[in-house]
Amino acid sequence: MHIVKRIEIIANSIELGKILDGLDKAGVHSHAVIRNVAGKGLREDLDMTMLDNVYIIAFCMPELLKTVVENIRPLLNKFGGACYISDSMEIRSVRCVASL
Amino acid sequence: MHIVKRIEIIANSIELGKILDGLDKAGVHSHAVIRNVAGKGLREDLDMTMLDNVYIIAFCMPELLKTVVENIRPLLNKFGGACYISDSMEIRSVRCVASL
Amino acid sequence: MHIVKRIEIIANSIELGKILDGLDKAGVHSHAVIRNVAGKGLREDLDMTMLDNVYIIAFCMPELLKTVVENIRPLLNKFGGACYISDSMEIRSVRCVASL
Amino acid sequence: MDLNASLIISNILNPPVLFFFLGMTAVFVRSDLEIPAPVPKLLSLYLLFAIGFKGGVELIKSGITQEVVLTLLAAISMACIVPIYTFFILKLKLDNYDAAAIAATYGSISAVTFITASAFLTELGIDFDGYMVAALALMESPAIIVGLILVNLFTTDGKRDFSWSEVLQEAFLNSSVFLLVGSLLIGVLTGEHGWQVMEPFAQGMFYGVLTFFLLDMGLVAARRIKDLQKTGIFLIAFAILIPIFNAGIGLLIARFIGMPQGNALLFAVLCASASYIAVPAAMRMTVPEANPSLYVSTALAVTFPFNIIVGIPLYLYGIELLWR
Amino acid sequence: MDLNASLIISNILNPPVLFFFLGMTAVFVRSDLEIPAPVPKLLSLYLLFAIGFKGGVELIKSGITQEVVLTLLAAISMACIVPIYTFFILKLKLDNYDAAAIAATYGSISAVTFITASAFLTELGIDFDGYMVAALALMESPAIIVGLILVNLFTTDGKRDFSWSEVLQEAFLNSSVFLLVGSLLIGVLTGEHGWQVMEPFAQGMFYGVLTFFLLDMGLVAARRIKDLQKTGIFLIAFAILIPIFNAGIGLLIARFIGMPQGNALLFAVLCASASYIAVPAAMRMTVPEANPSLYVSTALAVTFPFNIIVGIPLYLYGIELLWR
Amino acid sequence: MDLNASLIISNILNPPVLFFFLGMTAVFVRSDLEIPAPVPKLLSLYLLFAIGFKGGVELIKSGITQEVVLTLLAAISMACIVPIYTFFILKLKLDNYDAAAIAATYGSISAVTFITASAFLTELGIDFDGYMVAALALMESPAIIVGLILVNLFTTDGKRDFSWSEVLQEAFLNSSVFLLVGSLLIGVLTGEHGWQVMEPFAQGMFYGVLTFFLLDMGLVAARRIKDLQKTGIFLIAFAILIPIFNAGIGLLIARFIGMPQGNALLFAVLCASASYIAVPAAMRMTVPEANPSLYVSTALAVTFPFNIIVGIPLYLYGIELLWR
Ligand SMILES: Nc1ncnc2c1ncn2[C@@H]1O[C@H](COP(=O)(O)O)[C@@H](O)[C@H]1O
Ligand SMILES: Nc1ncnc2c1ncn2[C@@H]1O[C@H](COP(=O)(O)O)[C@@H](O)[C@H]1O
Ligand SMILES: Nc1ncnc2c1ncn2[C@@H]1O[C@H](COP(=O)(O)O)[C@@H](O)[C@H]1O
Ligand code: NA
Ligand code: NA
Ligand code: NA
Repeated sequence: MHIVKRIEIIANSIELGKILDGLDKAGVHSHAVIRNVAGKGLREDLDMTMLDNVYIIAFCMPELLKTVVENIRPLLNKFGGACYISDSMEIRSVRCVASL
Repeated sequence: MHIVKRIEIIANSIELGKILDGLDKAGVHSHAVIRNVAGKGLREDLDMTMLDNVYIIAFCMPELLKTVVENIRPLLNKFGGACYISDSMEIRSVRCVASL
Repeated sequence: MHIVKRIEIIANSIELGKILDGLDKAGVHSHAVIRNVAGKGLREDLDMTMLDNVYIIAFCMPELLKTVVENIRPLLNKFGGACYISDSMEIRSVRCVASL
Repeated sequence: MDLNASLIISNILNPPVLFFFLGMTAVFVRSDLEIPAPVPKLLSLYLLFAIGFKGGVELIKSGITQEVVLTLLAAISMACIVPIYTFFILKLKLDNYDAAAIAATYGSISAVTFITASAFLTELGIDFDGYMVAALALMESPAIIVGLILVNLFTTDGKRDFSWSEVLQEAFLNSSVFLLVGSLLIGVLTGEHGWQVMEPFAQGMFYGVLTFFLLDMGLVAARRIKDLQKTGIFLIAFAILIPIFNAGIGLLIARFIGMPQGNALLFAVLCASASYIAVPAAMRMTVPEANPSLYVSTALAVTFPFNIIVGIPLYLYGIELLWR
Repeated sequence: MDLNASLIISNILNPPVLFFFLGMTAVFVRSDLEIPAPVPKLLSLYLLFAIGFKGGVELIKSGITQEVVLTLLAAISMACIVPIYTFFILKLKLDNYDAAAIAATYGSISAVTFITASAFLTELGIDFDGYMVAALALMESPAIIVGLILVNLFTTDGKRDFSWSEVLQEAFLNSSVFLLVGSLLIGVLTGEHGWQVMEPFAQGMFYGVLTFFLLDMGLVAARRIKDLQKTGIFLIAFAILIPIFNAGIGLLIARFIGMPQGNALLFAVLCASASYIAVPAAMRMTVPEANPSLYVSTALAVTFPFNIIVGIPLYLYGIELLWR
Repeated sequence: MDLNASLIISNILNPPVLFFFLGMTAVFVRSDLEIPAPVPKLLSLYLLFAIGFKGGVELIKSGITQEVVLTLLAAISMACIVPIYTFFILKLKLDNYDAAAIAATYGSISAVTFITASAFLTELGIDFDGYMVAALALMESPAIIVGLILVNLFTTDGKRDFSWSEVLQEAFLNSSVFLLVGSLLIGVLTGEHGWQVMEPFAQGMFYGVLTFFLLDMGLVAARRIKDLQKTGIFLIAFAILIPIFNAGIGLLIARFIGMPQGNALLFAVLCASASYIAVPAAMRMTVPEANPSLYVSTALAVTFPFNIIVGIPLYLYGIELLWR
């Protein structure tokens, strides 16, 4: 077990590609994406039946955080969207069928 | 960056409207909703193929928390459902296309 | 309100049944499952249009954590997948229609 | 009984029923087959739309005759009476809360059972009238109200002050009833003309969608079967015998008011079937003391398969005896 | 006006329009009816595919005549001119940002309105040509560009240095335009032969899918109606009058270049309709100063229902007067 | 070769193949077109159901003749032999784990390629038999077992003690095989009678659903293409040449046992195609040492498009030469 940061991003699905590129460039190569997320933000929103949000979760090393934020923040300014950071712990697992 | 509370609610989709109203009245105007969530709770559950759960995430100022809990708790008593609170940090973003 | 641990597991949907069994055996009887999660992990992945990931969330008593990790870790080794632990607080709710 | 067996076999050898078995088999052999959410919801919306719309088109063709009025009255009566006598049967073994919730479940109906029966009739070439869909719609909600009245009469916990307006809303405006009635009305308004353009969609797809939906129902029902261990033998017997009993009463009423055979079968199926969606949702809200696993599992894992596989042909056999 | 009223009624008594009402009603009576995501997206992909493919097949049959070229030129012209004069009308009451964004919205088109109009024509037995789909595709994007040029001309905030390549990408390669144009081209390439194998899917399902989609649009539009309080009476009047005005101009042009009646109706509907998907997405990106609730709510909760219910038959009535 | 080129063109000008291109194009021009999950899964369930059910109906019509038995034996043999010789070819450049996993992938089949070939035959008016679906089902799983045996024979890491029961479960009860075989059996049980009611759904929609599914496959395959940089030229050449080689052997066997031309094409396509769903899932579980990006990318981004676009008409050309 060791400490990681959880990055949660909620954004319009049109931005998805760019956000994932941004994470990748910042050194965060793993992520999970949940689609078809409905939502309501600070700004009056487009209709979410048509243009749905995505919820992106990525766990990363704490030291990558600064670069991530620098890469993601300008993207969120465009269509709106929100980014949150919290603490978590990773259960390291080494793939090994034999141990099953 | 500043500190916010993450509110996570898992509840039956029939309750969704009332929960969002409850959040709104407590001053939490932004949220994200993931639908089609399967689950199993403490109580024996209805079949989730038919009556699916929703997973609601809302990040809010710490000072709103008390009102939120007061508004949400009675709703969860009805159909069942669960509510969890944790700490998080918000990456403030001001929308501004020019900075792209 | 009392303290619980949030367990987040992202794994291939083929593993879902076994992971839920593992949680159950460790004493975690409640969970929520989000399907159709796309993702990219450390390993080169199968195409996620075909074999999608699931995102499992379970909140449990801190004392159950050790057993959970022992039960889940070997499963994740098989198809890949990730498990993260963080802190949260539960809003206890006792079901009671009369109080509505 | 010979005829009966051949009816059962001809029912079982229908694609929808066989795919229901296939779904159950998938669970038993632990295949990873599944119909991903929200597809089952979409299929059920389609089925409600198709059956409602077609019913409306046919209702406007036949008009509102005395026969129609009598049938609908019979439907409402059964929806109110079934939960009452079922409640007293159940009280023999269960507490008031569980008895009332299960009684409401069996007083209401299962639209999918109705739809499967109508597909069975279509295949056998037996006619039935569009207004039976109106009967279906009318029988879904009353049992919820009756169930609640029973709880209020037979329990004395005073503080049960839920809002009736909310309950009525859930009972009469839940999405199934709303879509069914709405489609029926639109069918009435657009008539034959509207039917022509919708036919390839509302009729051509119908059988196939039903087949896929029953595949999913097979998966769902089979997953519920392990819950039956907890329900006990009394409830399992109840879940098989009460549909036969209710169908029998339904058939006698149908014979009495002179329904044609096709309508009589659908009416019997409505009486025999139990709700596993609308009523459980309402009961969970209003009678939280009752144990959902009792009413959902019996309705879904026993009564539904029983009706689909044995019940429908059995009731048709009953009709052949009674209408002779 | 007699004919007009009867046209409106025959339009309203169509299943798609009635299901649109049913969707709105569901929201007003607070039923929990909903079409689960991502089904509406799937339905809209299907509709774009079906209309594009059929248009392509018919385009290759008719060939590219002078009539076709004239129609497409008229389409592009209207897509460029409408946002300009609309902008100046809107500037009377709104700031430059909001005016430009709304102008772009009304300069573009709503594919669903077009599709509903084409279903209406099919039902009345009035012919229209496949190349009208090409007009639809051509009219979606130019207004975005015109809107941005207007913002750049009339505001002086210097730092608006967004990337034009990204804007053009959003305008011409968004999924609606891409699928529509792609299906059209494939229709052209495969012609009658491809149509035969696709017909049961692309034609048979069409009406039914449109009906389901409009049910969802009814739900969506009704949820938007409460936003109208914030938009004010000026914008609501605008959202009803400008479509009539635009349709009128469209009809005059259509008459002038000698379009057949069916095509003229579709052209008028294209001029009258407003975009609530592609343009809002582009505007939110490029003119973030504008308030999305203004342009989305008027287009979706006023103009769209107005066109679907009153507009389409009204414009057809106009054609009957003008083409006499 | 003239005929061959015209066959390729007539194949390419089919809507399904063109929509496959459209999907690839969408990725290359960076359009945001996508088929939202879980729609592709639903489409593939439908295709498996439709092909299985139709195959069963036709199997019961033709009966189990010597021809059927010979064909199925040929199918099983090829499914066992292909991975063996493919393994030794691959060992020239790759380690034992990767070689075995890729060999298993190419020993198994791609149902979508088969379905596309059957649509191509239908369009050309060339008959084929329903029992070819049984061959499809039989060829999916053996390669998984053969691949594992190869790993066990050629690697000596002792501790590979995975559970065979789980492997067999994955191999023979995964959802594709289960639904295909189940639908086939139900087709056999319900026969012509069941077919009549299902036809508008199982046949009428077939071509359209295939088209939509191939649109999605185009999106998926194109996204995989960038992975090919890592696979290297050896594997890319392998992914094109081995299908041709396997199809050639398949055709010789087909000629030898006297299959009719339609069946021979389907058999060749089964031999030539590679699995990108079932086998990769099983290999990832049992041979985790192998690199999934090698076997998924070659099968999905090279062999699948090659077969869909060039392979199918090429093998048909081969048949025209051999069957002369
Ligand atoms: N505080 C929040 N909590 C949860 N979701 C949020 C929050 N703020 C924004 N979102 C989500 O992010 C999307 C875009 O937000 P916005 O940019 O504020 O319009 C919204 O539709 C919400 O789904
Ligand atoms: N401890 C938990 N962890 C994750 N999800 C939960 C938990 N408790 C309840 N849920 C979710 O909330 C729904 C309703 O819970 P319940 O009221 O306990 O029946 C369940 O179906 C679960 O999806
Ligand atoms: N650090 C991470 N953050 C978010 N999701 C992850 C992370 N690592 C793995 N995943 C998810 O877990 C799945 C399997 O991961 P892996 O075993 O690394 O291939 C991936 O497809 C991702 O969706
Ligand atoms: Na009943
Ligand atoms: Na317009
Ligand atoms: Na093969």
